[in-house]
Amino acid sequence: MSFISYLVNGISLGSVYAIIALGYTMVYGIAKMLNFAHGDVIMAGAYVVMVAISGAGLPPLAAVLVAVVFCTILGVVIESVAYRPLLNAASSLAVLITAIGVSYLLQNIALLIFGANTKSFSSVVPVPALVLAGGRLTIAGETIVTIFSCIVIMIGLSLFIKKSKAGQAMLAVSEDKGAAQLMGINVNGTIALTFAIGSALAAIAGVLLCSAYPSLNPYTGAMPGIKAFVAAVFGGIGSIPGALIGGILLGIIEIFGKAYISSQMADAIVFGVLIIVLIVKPTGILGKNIQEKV
Amino acid sequence: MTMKKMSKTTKSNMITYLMVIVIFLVVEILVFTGNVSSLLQGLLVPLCAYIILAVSLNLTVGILGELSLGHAGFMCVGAFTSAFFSKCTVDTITASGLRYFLALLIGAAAAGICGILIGIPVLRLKGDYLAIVTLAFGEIIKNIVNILFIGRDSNGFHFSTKDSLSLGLEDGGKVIVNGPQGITGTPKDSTFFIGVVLILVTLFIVLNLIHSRSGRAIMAIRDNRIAAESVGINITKYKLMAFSISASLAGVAGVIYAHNLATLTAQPKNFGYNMSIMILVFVVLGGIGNMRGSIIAAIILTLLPELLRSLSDYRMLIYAVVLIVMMLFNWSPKAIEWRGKYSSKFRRKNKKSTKEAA
Amino acid sequence: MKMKKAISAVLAATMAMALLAGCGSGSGSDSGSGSSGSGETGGSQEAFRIGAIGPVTGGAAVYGEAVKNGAELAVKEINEAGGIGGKQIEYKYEDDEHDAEKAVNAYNTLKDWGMHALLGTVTSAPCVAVGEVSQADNIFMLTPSGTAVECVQYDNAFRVCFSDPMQGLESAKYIGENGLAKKVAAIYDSSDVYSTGIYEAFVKEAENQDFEVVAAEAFTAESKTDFSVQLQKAKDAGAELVFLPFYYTEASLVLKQASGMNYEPIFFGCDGMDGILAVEGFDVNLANNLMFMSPFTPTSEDETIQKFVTDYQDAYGDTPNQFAADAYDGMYAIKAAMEEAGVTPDMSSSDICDALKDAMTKISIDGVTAKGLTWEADGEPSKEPMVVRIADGDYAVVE
Amino acid sequence: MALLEVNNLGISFGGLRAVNEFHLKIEKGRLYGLIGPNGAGKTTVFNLLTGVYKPNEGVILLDGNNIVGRKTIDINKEGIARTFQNIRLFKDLTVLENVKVGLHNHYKYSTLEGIFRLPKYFKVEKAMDEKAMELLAVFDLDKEADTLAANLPYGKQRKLEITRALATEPKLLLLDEPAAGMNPNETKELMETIRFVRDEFHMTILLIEHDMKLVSGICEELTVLNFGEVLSEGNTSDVLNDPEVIKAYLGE
Repeated sequence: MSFISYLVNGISLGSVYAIIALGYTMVYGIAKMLNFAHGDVIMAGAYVVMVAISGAGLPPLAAVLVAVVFCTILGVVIESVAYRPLLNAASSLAVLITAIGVSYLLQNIALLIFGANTKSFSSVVPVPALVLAGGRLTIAGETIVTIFSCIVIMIGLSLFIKKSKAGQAMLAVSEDKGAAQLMGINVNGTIALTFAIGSALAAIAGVLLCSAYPSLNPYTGAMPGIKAFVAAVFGGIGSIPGALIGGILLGIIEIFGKAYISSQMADAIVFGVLIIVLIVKPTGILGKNIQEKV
Repeated sequence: MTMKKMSKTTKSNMITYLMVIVIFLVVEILVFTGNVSSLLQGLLVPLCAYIILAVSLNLTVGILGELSLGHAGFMCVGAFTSAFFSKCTVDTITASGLRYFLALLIGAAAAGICGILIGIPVLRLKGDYLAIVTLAFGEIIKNIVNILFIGRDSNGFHFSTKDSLSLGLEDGGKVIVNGPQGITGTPKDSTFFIGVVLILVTLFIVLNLIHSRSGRAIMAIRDNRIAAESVGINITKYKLMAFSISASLAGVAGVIYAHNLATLTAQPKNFGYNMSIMILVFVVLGGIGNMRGSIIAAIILTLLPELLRSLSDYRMLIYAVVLIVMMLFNWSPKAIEWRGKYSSKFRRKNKKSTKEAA
Repeated sequence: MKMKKAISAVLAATMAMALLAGCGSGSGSDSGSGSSGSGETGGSQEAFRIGAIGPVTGGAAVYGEAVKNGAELAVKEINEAGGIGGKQIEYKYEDDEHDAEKAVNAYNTLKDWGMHALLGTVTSAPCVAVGEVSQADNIFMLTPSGTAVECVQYDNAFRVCFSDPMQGLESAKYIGENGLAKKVAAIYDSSDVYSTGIYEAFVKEAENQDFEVVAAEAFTAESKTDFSVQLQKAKDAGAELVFLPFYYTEASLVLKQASGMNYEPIFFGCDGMDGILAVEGFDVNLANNLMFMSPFTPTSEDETIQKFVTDYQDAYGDTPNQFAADAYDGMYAIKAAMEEAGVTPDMSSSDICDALKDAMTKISIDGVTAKGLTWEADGEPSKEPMVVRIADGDYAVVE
Repeated sequence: MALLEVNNLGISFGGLRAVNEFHLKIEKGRLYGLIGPNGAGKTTVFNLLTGVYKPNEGVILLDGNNIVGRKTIDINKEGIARTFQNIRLFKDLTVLENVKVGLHNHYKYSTLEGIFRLPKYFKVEKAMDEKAMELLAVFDLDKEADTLAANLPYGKQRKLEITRALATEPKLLLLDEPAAGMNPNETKELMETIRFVRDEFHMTILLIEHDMKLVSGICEELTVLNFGEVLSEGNTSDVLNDPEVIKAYLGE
């Protein structure tokens, strides 16, 4: 019984990683940059929801909508002010470092506005917990909603990229920026759109993260952000289904590692498995193997 | 032609050495005349460690061309092994200079060996995948150090990964490495002078390596791996060489760091990915592959938050803004173009004076 | 090449500015420190300079913030009541980001400022590092909340809070003597000094008590959102009581997750648990069944405490937690000791330190964390731990 | 004995047969051409010869030694050097340094000798500089020795790549479309250079080229590759007059 319970908990934790990883992988796939500030956009989204509910008295769904709008704007602003000038910089590391700067900036703005105190985030998920096996197994409503949203978002994104014109443009930009430009695709616009979508996803991820683990402070986004980054790489960064698989596997490994090997070594186990996977399959589980053309 | 070339790189290297020495002398004079605050004096030794970290990471990032996010992990290895050694031998080796020298060798060797062990599997990965694996290794090292308990009594050393009780020490036994509490009471052997000497040694190793046969091979791999292979360069050997030298120099920085503070703990702040990223910031801001730039960037970015202390609540905010602005200024193609225009105008105006100066 | 040069030039200019600024602040300070390095203060000062250090940015900022405010409140009151022996207090708080190295930087900043005595640091590892340098400088330090044993290893250092082993020991004793449970599980943060310190002492004392530790599970700073495994193991082992020696930030998540899995043991925490009810938006019903050892409860009917709580709320909008209370008492202890020793601001901080070392063992204060609080020469406070139980969403002292 | 003898060489990518039953025999000192329509598998043959790809079957004998399965760097040490279709220089190194990387396996001192600047470092570096400058002078690149490779004009980049390959002291030099992107004058100059290299360094050269003027001008023997298989081989004039070859080039 406890095995199944661990499995459920692993999936539940993993689904949160997965939904964050979706945003990571999306931005990476198109803009080819590791957006280290993604976790902090999540934190910002969660604060907006909290303020909208407890401050402005909005109903939860409206609050989530406000957060999505806010984060979308935030994402686009960050992209145009901090990242776009470095799009063609001599080294791709420049934009990585700038993203770190943005991450610090968001954390410290939140620290100034909301203070260091951890706030408890009241769940906005109205779905009740699923109780199975006579009460011995409970699946939280948040888990159900998170997994459901993950799958919906994943399918939605895949369809968007496959079917829509903007999605095709994204694909083109991700393959070859220069060629896309020659084809008359607005590269800057496409990248901005990618950030907008990625940040909107971050807002949703923030809400779900804080609903599942109801504690919010200016640093809430940092560690899940890194873990989700790991999950995205794990699944094959750039691959949308990969983010889902990577996230959930990471969650399960973390929980099983804690349960069956050592709770002290949980981090070492998670990262150890990551290393082994990457050594065996250097581009992650669903990553495309690209042979360099000679 | 060749001779001129030689002297050009030699000249550039000399400027770098000279810069370090001049900064050292200026600071020493200021300290001697009592013009340096205790804050700044306290910062001198950590600053040396950060400079060494930045220069050594630049070897991996700028010369080898691989992104590493686990540099703090090697620093951690160097710090803990050397602090362990010093703590154990503080009573037996009383000459602090000798003890420190041995600690340096041990820290550098341990970190270097770790670099080789980690490098063998990971250096076949590329780009961001390599970055994430180095990040993972850094975190693993930190995690392991946090659950490591080592004690010593008359029966010798005891190890545990659970807690200090399970070491089963007899009365009078001493816990040396105490899990998350780390190592307390490492002798405070690091001084600014030693730090500067070690910076010079680091520069000596890195700069001479770059301008040697092996360094050329490393840079050839960076510029074009396939072409390097086609002219018979052993990719694995030189990648590993650069990576492990970089790691062992990070270990040296760890030794300096560990012997400057009374407590050595492996927190996310000092040995986690945060620190690795911090060092990377030095490297990128100072110019990838530019050792002098790394030194200057490390100095500025270490001093900046401390000098902003008077702004209290706003200081980290301002630090973040300054970081973003400096990055945009230094790296954005538009900013570079603008600067180019401006500086050429400036140069034309001062043509005469520049000539005289030259 | 041109670009690199330009970058170097820009950087060099910034550096030059930075260095100048650094030197300027050094020479501008009226403390005359620097070359002597002993932190001697100038001759004609009218006020005592008391510094404090703790994190106000970074993950541990919440504790530093509380100490900052608690001490500030005390300073305000003392100054309004005429200061220390007629001299006002100047108070300055520096951030250490919960990092040993930054803490030493903060300490040096305060030393440059001409600090007479230090209230700090807030967290353990930085406290040990600062203890080392303050001992070398012979500057008096009183940590409000540095619980590690080594925090007060030198004779110039004292603390307001209980030490880690003391808390672990008292907790185990209390659980055993009151027969709260036969099977006990412990969850602790294996990457944290405070948590591990208490946990170890707890397990050691448990051997002497009439209960069994059936599960001991750890978590780390990198994975402190999900506690389902640790709770599941405790549940599977049949633990009737779960010992939680860590801070309320994580504890609130533990309680939420335990309720999610219908596990309702007694939860028993330490002083870090205090403040859990003040977490904004926290469902207080989750905390029924929570007990913890704390020197301080904001709901106590004691007059001093009530006044402190009201004033604190008026000034900062939050309910004070034990960090604020420790800092508040700490500031009063420094005042009492200074008055006992009869020091004056024109004395050097080293002389003040020598006088205070002695005076600390002679004073007794009625503070918000204890009545008749006294100190031993080893730096430890002597006070009775109090056990608080949360019932109906409020704190209640268990007699 | 032929310097290079290849028999029954084949490789598939996925289901696609890229090279099939390829064979080749080059005598020492010859100037040999490998031609064929785009996508015929010429570069794949080069990649098989240099160990970038491992063949599914076949034998490659260099001076009688089978080099199939050896690593690229070992094959280089055995004596095969190459240039690339899309130029692959060490962009951020100078022209001189590019050639010195080519000299890597022939002028040795240890890393420690390099770091500590022991006498051997100075001695070997000096010899390397002299040798590299000598090579550069052959290709008229000595004046640009201190230029970054990335800043060279296109034609000189091609030449530098050849110089670098020669610096590894190969027995067999593979040139992958050396005249690509060159104007007629540059091509003419290149032809002279290639011939000069063969005569001066007693080099055996195998080259891939589309420029028929160059091929007919300098190659003594040819192999024509079409859809991964040998279509025709032999003396240049014979091959170029082969109706099969003309058909393959001009289409039906």
